[in-house]
Amino acid sequence: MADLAARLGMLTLPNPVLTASGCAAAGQELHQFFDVSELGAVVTKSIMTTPRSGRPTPRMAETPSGMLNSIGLQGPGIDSFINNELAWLAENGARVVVSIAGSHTDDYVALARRLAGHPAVSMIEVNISCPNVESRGQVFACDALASARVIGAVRRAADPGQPVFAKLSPDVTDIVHIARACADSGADGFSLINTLLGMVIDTDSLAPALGGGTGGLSGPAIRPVAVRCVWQVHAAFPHLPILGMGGIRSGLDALQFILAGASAVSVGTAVFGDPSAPVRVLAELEAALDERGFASLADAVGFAHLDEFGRAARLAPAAAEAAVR
Amino acid sequence: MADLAARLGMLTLPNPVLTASGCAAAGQELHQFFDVSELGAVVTKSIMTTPRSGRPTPRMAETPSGMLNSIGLQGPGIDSFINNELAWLAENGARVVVSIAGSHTDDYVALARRLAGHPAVSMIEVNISCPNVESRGQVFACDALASARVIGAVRRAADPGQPVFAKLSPDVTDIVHIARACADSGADGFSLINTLLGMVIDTDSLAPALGGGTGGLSGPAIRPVAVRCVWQVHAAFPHLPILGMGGIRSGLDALQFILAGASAVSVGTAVFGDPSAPVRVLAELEAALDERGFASLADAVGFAHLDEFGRAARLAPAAAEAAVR
Amino acid sequence: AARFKPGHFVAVAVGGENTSMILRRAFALCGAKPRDTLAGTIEFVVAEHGPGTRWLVQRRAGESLDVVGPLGNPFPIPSAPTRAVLVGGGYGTAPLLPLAQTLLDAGSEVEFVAGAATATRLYGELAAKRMVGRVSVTTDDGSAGEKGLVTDVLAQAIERINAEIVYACGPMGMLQAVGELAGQRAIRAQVAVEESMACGIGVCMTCVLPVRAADGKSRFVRSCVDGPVFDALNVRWSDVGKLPADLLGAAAMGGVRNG
Amino acid sequence: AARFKPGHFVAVAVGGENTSMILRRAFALCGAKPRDTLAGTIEFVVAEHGPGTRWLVQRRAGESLDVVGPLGNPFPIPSAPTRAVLVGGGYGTAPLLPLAQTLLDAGSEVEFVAGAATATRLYGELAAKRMVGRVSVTTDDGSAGEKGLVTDVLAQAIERINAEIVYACGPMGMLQAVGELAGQRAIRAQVAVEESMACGIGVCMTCVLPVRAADGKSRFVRSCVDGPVFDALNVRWSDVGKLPADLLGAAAMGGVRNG
Ligand SMILES: Cc1cc2nc3c(=O)[nH]c(=O)nc-3n(C[C@H](O)[C@H](O)[C@H](O)COP(=O)(O)OP(=O)(O)OC[C@H]3O[C@@H](n4cnc5c(N)ncnc54)[C@H](O)[C@@H]3O)c2cc1C
Ligand SMILES: Cc1cc2nc3c(=O)[nH]c(=O)nc-3n(C[C@H](O)[C@H](O)[C@H](O)COP(=O)(O)OP(=O)(O)OC[C@H]3O[C@@H](n4cnc5c(N)ncnc54)[C@H](O)[C@@H]3O)c2cc1C
Ligand SMILES: Cc1cc2nc3c(=O)[nH]c(=O)nc-3n(C[C@H](O)[C@H](O)[C@H](O)COP(=O)(O)O)c2cc1C
Ligand SMILES: Cc1cc2nc3c(=O)[nH]c(=O)nc-3n(C[C@H](O)[C@H](O)[C@H](O)COP(=O)(O)O)c2cc1C
Ligand code: FES
Ligand code: FES
Repeated sequence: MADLAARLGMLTLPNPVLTASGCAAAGQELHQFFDVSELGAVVTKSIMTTPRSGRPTPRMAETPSGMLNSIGLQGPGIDSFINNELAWLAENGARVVVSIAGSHTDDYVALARRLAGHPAVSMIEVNISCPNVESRGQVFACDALASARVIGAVRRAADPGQPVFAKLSPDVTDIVHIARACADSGADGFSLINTLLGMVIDTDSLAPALGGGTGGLSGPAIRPVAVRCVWQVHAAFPHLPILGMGGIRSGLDALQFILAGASAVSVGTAVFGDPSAPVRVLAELEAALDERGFASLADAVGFAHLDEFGRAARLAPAAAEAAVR
Repeated sequence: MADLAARLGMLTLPNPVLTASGCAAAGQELHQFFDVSELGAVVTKSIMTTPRSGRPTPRMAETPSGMLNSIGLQGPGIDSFINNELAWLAENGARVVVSIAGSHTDDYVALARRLAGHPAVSMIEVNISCPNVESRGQVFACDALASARVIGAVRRAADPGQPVFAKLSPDVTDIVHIARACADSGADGFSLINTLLGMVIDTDSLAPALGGGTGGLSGPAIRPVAVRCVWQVHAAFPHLPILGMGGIRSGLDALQFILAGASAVSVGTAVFGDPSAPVRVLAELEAALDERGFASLADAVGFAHLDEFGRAARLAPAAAEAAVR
Repeated sequence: AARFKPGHFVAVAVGGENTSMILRRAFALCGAKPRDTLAGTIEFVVAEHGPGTRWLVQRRAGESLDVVGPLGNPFPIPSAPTRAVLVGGGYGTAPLLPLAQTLLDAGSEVEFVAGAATATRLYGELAAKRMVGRVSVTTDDGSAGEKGLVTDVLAQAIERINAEIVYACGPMGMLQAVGELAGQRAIRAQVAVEESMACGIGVCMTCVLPVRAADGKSRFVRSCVDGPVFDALNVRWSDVGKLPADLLGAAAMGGVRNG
Repeated sequence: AARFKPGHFVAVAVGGENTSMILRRAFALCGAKPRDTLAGTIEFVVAEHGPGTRWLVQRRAGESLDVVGPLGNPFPIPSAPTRAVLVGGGYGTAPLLPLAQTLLDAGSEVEFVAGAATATRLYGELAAKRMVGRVSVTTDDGSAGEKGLVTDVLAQAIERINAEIVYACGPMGMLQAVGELAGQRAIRAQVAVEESMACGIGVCMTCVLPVRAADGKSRFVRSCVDGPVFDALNVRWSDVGKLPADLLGAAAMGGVRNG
């Protein structure tokens, strides 16, 4: 049985499978399918300073092996979130990664401050795939400077005990360039990837299928892009932990991300097709690691980057342990 | 029966369905499944100045509703191409769009010169998703300046009678920005989109599945990204024609691209699953246009961008015509 | 299956292994027998619409389906016997059949109205007739029953039994019309809506409707877990698919890109 | 089906409507009857490997498959009777059965060698025995026939009939070994390779192998249309999966990103 402890910077989780922001609300609804405290952590829907209505419907369109969504960050606002959702998660013994979003750098700072010192908050994931009102609505994550500014400000404002992960968008020319800007300004790690911007035209109404026009593409369709992003960022910053996501539906899908350099994974859209996907993925991943002779999850992280010698070195202990058993 | 004539700048094709570069070789193999002269045009595999071996195998990996390829532009070089492939296409009455690729701006110029005045060449598609040796291998299409330089040079060198289309990569922060640079330097239109950079890790070998490491993601999985790119570029340059592609497998898929702003479409990966996909897509598209009361393909181009009034105006003639029939 | 009440729905996986259709399809339950000596069963009606429902109607008896449910809130049943009119559009009659039975068993008086675009789209009018005695049928094209909309005959149905409540399931347009007609007569209308759903269990926020709450404020609420049955009076029908400025949190909407 | 010759393969669509598996799967034909009074038939053998083959083995008789073929170049048949050894690894024996028949019909002398990792992976050794008389069987684990590799018994087989040619189909490693062994004895080996294929019809360039041509130059050639049958002598086995510097056009390889 491989040691599944997942290290995300200063944070260590009992296992590497988490939910994905916006795909599990705040865990409550999934609790009827499995005990949310069994997960590495619950990543909550991105929360903002004030309540938000979100976008008009239709908010989703199914696409080949994927889906588009244009929810528009509907949410109750940070106060209600802390009093209700976060309280419930704490009561139920779940580890929590709180995803925060804003339209000004100040919004992010305010959110980080409100979460500081909250015992139930294991980590902060900064969703910077939001339009930056200060620069004509350009998405923070598409601009290295804006990304750095937000991440730096959040890192300074946040509880030093809470790792701050920058969640990056794949819709950029050079994700390593954005990652570097975030790393230089204090990011403790990265969440990769957010959705790809996409669109579906309804061939009956002859207009865009989504109320919002464009939407975010997620699901197995985007997995190869996500694995590539994880690979590139891990190659550039081997010592910074990555929370990998994008189309993970099985333990072997998760293993691809781990081998490419992720230290843990989020299961998002797969939950819609199978509400207990996260716990299933965890069980399948554990079995897959054992079958391949990995003594620990840590040994598998970034394994696909190693040359023959590095591989031998890492697998040896596993073989040895296997022999002992 | 809608008028299917497709206008790509100074070029008018009898219908809007073409093959996609690299997915139909030079038409010869498909000719046993259908007459290649029935297509709007055959888009040939990107050709370079000299013969190229391409990348080591494995060169492909199937992914959910898509595939990765890392062919690496294997080809015979321009001389052999003109004497054999192009000659065969001319003999068989096919209209030809020649895709050219290079690693220096000069390569592209040399290729455009060689094709100038060749009667069988209807159009030149410039594949700028290639590493630019002059700037540390950065892909031309990911840099507005490099893209502009290549497109400008090709436009000047090419036969004035041959439209020059810039084929853009979706792997950029702002595709409209790249498109503008190409438009300003003389592009007659755009081919959208090339593949997305992706990766698959083989969970048995624990290493990247492709010989080339990363590969290009194509197929239905990327269709929503492609439709979004067509939408954005058409919105920014409504008067520049777009050859749309990315996961088109049916007439309704093609219609999505037309409604988003494409004047014609390329059918690529779908050919691998169904060798006669291009002619099937053409038949399905024609039926779809008729069912929706479009008198001509031109009326449908960019239709999804119109407001109610614009829509009424464009559909009116069709309705009228329908009444007459 | 034991927990089934009329108005519940199920989410069914379609396409089988390796399908490109990653989302479940929702169907209203029209019956369920808990396991006893025999295995439990559930019943729902599928109208072919697109690839997912096409796949479902191609299944043969004996094949197994991946079903999650029962989901959502059922139709509220008055404690005392009532006089109720049930209005179904197309396959919308499916969940109303077990509802009619429940009401009749409770000694309620029931009128049943079934409508559809055309005769072939009608469902369950015979079963309803057997159960209720009389069924008023309408079709847009007059190919069965009266030519017209269910709302054309709803008024008489209400008056016939001096109804206290209307239950409805069908297309949004019909539900709105039914709601307005009931509203004019100051009687309640409980309607089951159909919004496209990604998860069906309340985690994704795709299935929302603008609904007026007790506090007078309007919010986007999830039709999968807060519905699919709503009091027609509280649904802001004309704002469905829009973003009304007075909606809670509408002010905060800059154009956040997605997610 | 009429044009079928041993060595041809077919490309079969898998997964059905709305599948996420967009590429066809390739299978060597082991028989085909042209349409006469009865409809034509084709035969191929499927070994379960991953999702696509799993889907295929789950099909029931009477279901229809979407097949393209025959594709590729068949095994070359000498004009005069020959003495030939046929070597099959796993399901690789499938195309060799009709080949054996063709050779026997032409009055050739045939030796048949069938190998596999384990007994359950063996295919067609009985059919071969009936046809040819004697079959040498090997398995890596000794669960059937001799323990070892086909190449361990190939030498004797060749000597027994003083063979002029070897035909082989199976895993790359086996084909290379067979080729070398034949080469040492200065006899030709015609082998059918298995490279993963996206299109199967020659348009995508995914299925290439480094092959030496008559002009002495080596090129990446497509195994789907220029193969799958090659003269083992011309295949640069040890360079498969590599990019040998002397390959035509290797010099031109900057690291073009993709496509
Ligand atoms: C609560 C509820 C109860 C329903 N009950 C029934 C029933 O009893 N019988 C029945 O035949 N149908 C019912 N429907 C509608 C049914 O879910 C859709 O017809 C079905 O999802 C269409 O899938 P498709 O792949 O065939 O069509 P497509 O249009 O190809 O579906 C594409 C996507 O859009 C969604 N979608 C399309 N139409 C609808 C719709 N009308 N409502 C919700 N989502 C939609 C699908 O779920 C899918 O994700 C119900 C829907 C809801 C929300
Ligand atoms: C010319 C030729 C003849 C063949 N003849 C037979 C036969 O007679 N009987 C038989 O059982 N199998 C045969 N194969 C192998 C068969 O095509 C693969 O086992 C099958 O494609 C695996 O698909 P999958 O979805 O089950 O496995 P997966 O591994 O999930 O397939 C994923 C992708 O990889 C490709 N792939 C995987 N393994 C192979 C392989 N060994 N060769 C080529 N492509 C592969 C698939 O085509 C698919 O695109 C042949 C292959 C070729 C190229
Ligand atoms: C319906 C939906 C809502 C989402 N909401 C958010 C969000 O609020 N914040 C965020 O950072 N990502 C959000 N995402 C993106 C996911 O967290 C994840 O990054 C992406 O979907 C890729 O993973 P997946 O393919 O496993 O879903 C959302 C995705 C979906 C499908
Ligand atoms: C095997 C393969 C080879 C390709 N080769 C080229 C190429 O040489 N030049 C080019 O511009 N695009 C090339 N492409 C990209 C396609 O032309 C097309 O832009 C892309 O695949 C998206 O369309 P599709 O999803 O219909 O295939 C190739 C794609 C595939 C799958
Ligand atoms: S369908 Fe996901 S919240 Fe209702
Ligand atoms: S498989 Fe496409 S060229 Fe051989």
